[in-house]
Amino acid sequence: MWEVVTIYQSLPALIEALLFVAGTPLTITEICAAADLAADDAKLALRELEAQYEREGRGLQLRFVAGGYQLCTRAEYAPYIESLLGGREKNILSQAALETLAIVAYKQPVTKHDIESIRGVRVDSVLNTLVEKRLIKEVGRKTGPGRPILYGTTREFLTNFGLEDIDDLPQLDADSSRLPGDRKTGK
Amino acid sequence: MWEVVTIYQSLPALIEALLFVAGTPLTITEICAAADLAADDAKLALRELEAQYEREGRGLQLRFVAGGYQLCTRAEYAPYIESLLGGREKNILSQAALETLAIVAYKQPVTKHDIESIRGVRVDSVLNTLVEKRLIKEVGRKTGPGRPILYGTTREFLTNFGLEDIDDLPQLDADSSRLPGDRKTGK
Amino acid sequence: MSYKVRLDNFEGPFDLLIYLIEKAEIDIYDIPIARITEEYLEHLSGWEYIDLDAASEFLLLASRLIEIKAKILLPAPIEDISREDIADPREELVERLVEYRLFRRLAATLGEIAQREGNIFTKDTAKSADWLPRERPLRGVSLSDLTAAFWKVLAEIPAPSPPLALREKKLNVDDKVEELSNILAAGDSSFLFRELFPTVCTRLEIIVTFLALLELIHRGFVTASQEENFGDIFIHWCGRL
Repeated sequence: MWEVVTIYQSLPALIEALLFVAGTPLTITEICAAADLAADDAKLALRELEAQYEREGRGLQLRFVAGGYQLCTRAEYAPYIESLLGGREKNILSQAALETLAIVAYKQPVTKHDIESIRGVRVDSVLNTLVEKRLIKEVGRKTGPGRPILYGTTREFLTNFGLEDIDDLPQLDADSSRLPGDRKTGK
Repeated sequence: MWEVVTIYQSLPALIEALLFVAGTPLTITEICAAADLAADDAKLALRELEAQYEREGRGLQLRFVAGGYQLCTRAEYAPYIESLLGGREKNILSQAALETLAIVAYKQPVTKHDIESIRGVRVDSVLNTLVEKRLIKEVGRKTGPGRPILYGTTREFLTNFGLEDIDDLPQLDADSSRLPGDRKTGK
Repeated sequence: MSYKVRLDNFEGPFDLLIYLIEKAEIDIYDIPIARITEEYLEHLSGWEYIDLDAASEFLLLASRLIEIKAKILLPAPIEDISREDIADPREELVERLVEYRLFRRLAATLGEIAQREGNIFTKDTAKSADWLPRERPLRGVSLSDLTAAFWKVLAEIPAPSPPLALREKKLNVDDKVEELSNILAAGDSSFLFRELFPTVCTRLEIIVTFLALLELIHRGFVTASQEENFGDIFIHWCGRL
């Protein structure tokens, strides 16, 4: 049996250990439960950990994504990490996949039919690819004939795109549908 | 295309990033290849990284296991990590599995028949479990009739026990010579 | 044709149409439908190979463009002229194009984010499963536990017992002939064939017994009879021994 004795050196170090083990983002609630901390203390320690990483010029950084905290590497080391991972193929999304993902992300929940009428093409295989990559998932069924599947983005989507929340998606400006060159004034 | 410009802040930080992404132990050769370093520089940087972890009281530590370097958490955070992983099911090896693992560890390479003649029971399912859990693996075939599979321990086995090499297993004294062909006794 | 853009470079008919509109620097809300239709059809004719699935989508828009062009060219019915709310035949198409163009821009934004994020790596949790992994088969097992387990195995190995000399039981047909004769002669009536075979016996015993029986029949000591196909075979002792 473990005897829980608080002999650890500091809260930031404890939280670093937890985030390291988890790999995926941990919510404040998960951190507090594991470390037996109050939310305020945990947040303070997280800020201190972030500051330490900055101050000491570490290879790691702390990010707040998908509603949780996650350890990851600093962007400047990317070339070396890619060299380490060598042949592993990069996950590059095609234009078709990005367009479909954008529609799901900004208009969720959407059906396959909604996406097809916007893109003007069939999207079955692209949808499958995005589901396989766990960027989108079935979030329910639309009421009505055929009860078509409704798609939405996943937590992995937020993590992969470094977003805190779906509302964190780049906003469109007020009249973003208008591009320079479009002369029509709003009616 | 990447243009490799050395704008990173320090070698220890670069190596930290590499070890973090790898997860498994990295050999000096792997580190040098990825970071484009000479072995001496890499070793110096690893020592510096280790010293930094000590000095700054981090939650992580650098370990040399299974012939490579690996990042892991400090032992004092174990209770909190257990608590974090808590909900997950326990995976304690059965006594039968542990005994079989011990035989493979001390007498490798061994065949299923060798193990069965020592333990006096069939070990098929136990062997499968150990292979699945990546504690042992097929390391070759014995010459002779049927060319039976020879089993040995894996790198994961060493990592789990923090051993650099299989020769680091605690030595047994002379009495183990009762097992014919035991390599530890050197015959 | 001065230029030829492969159609498979386009994600769909709207993508191609937007490309043509942007290239011509045309106001999307006031598309010169005749000119755009012509350019669009020109692209279709330059298609290098036909993928029927994709082609149908491009052709659908082509027919829609031609339909719109026709509506614009044809004079509106007299009774409609006075009405102010005559819809521009292009309106629905323009709405869809604008919406598509919006998502194409958003896709580009996501692509930029994806590229930026591609430089930030997280711990590969799938690969690091050997150190404090989700599954820890050796949780709570120390090196001394391992050694102790090995000692236990060593202790439990039974001391080798002295070799047990097993003598192979020799079977031959002559012995069996004599054995069968004794059994059959001692009985006072006929035997069932199957009774001659012990319940637990080796394949060799069965063969030898059968051969011995054949030998006895051959010598005329024994007769065999069967009342029906696959019925019991009766063995009768005729004496003479």
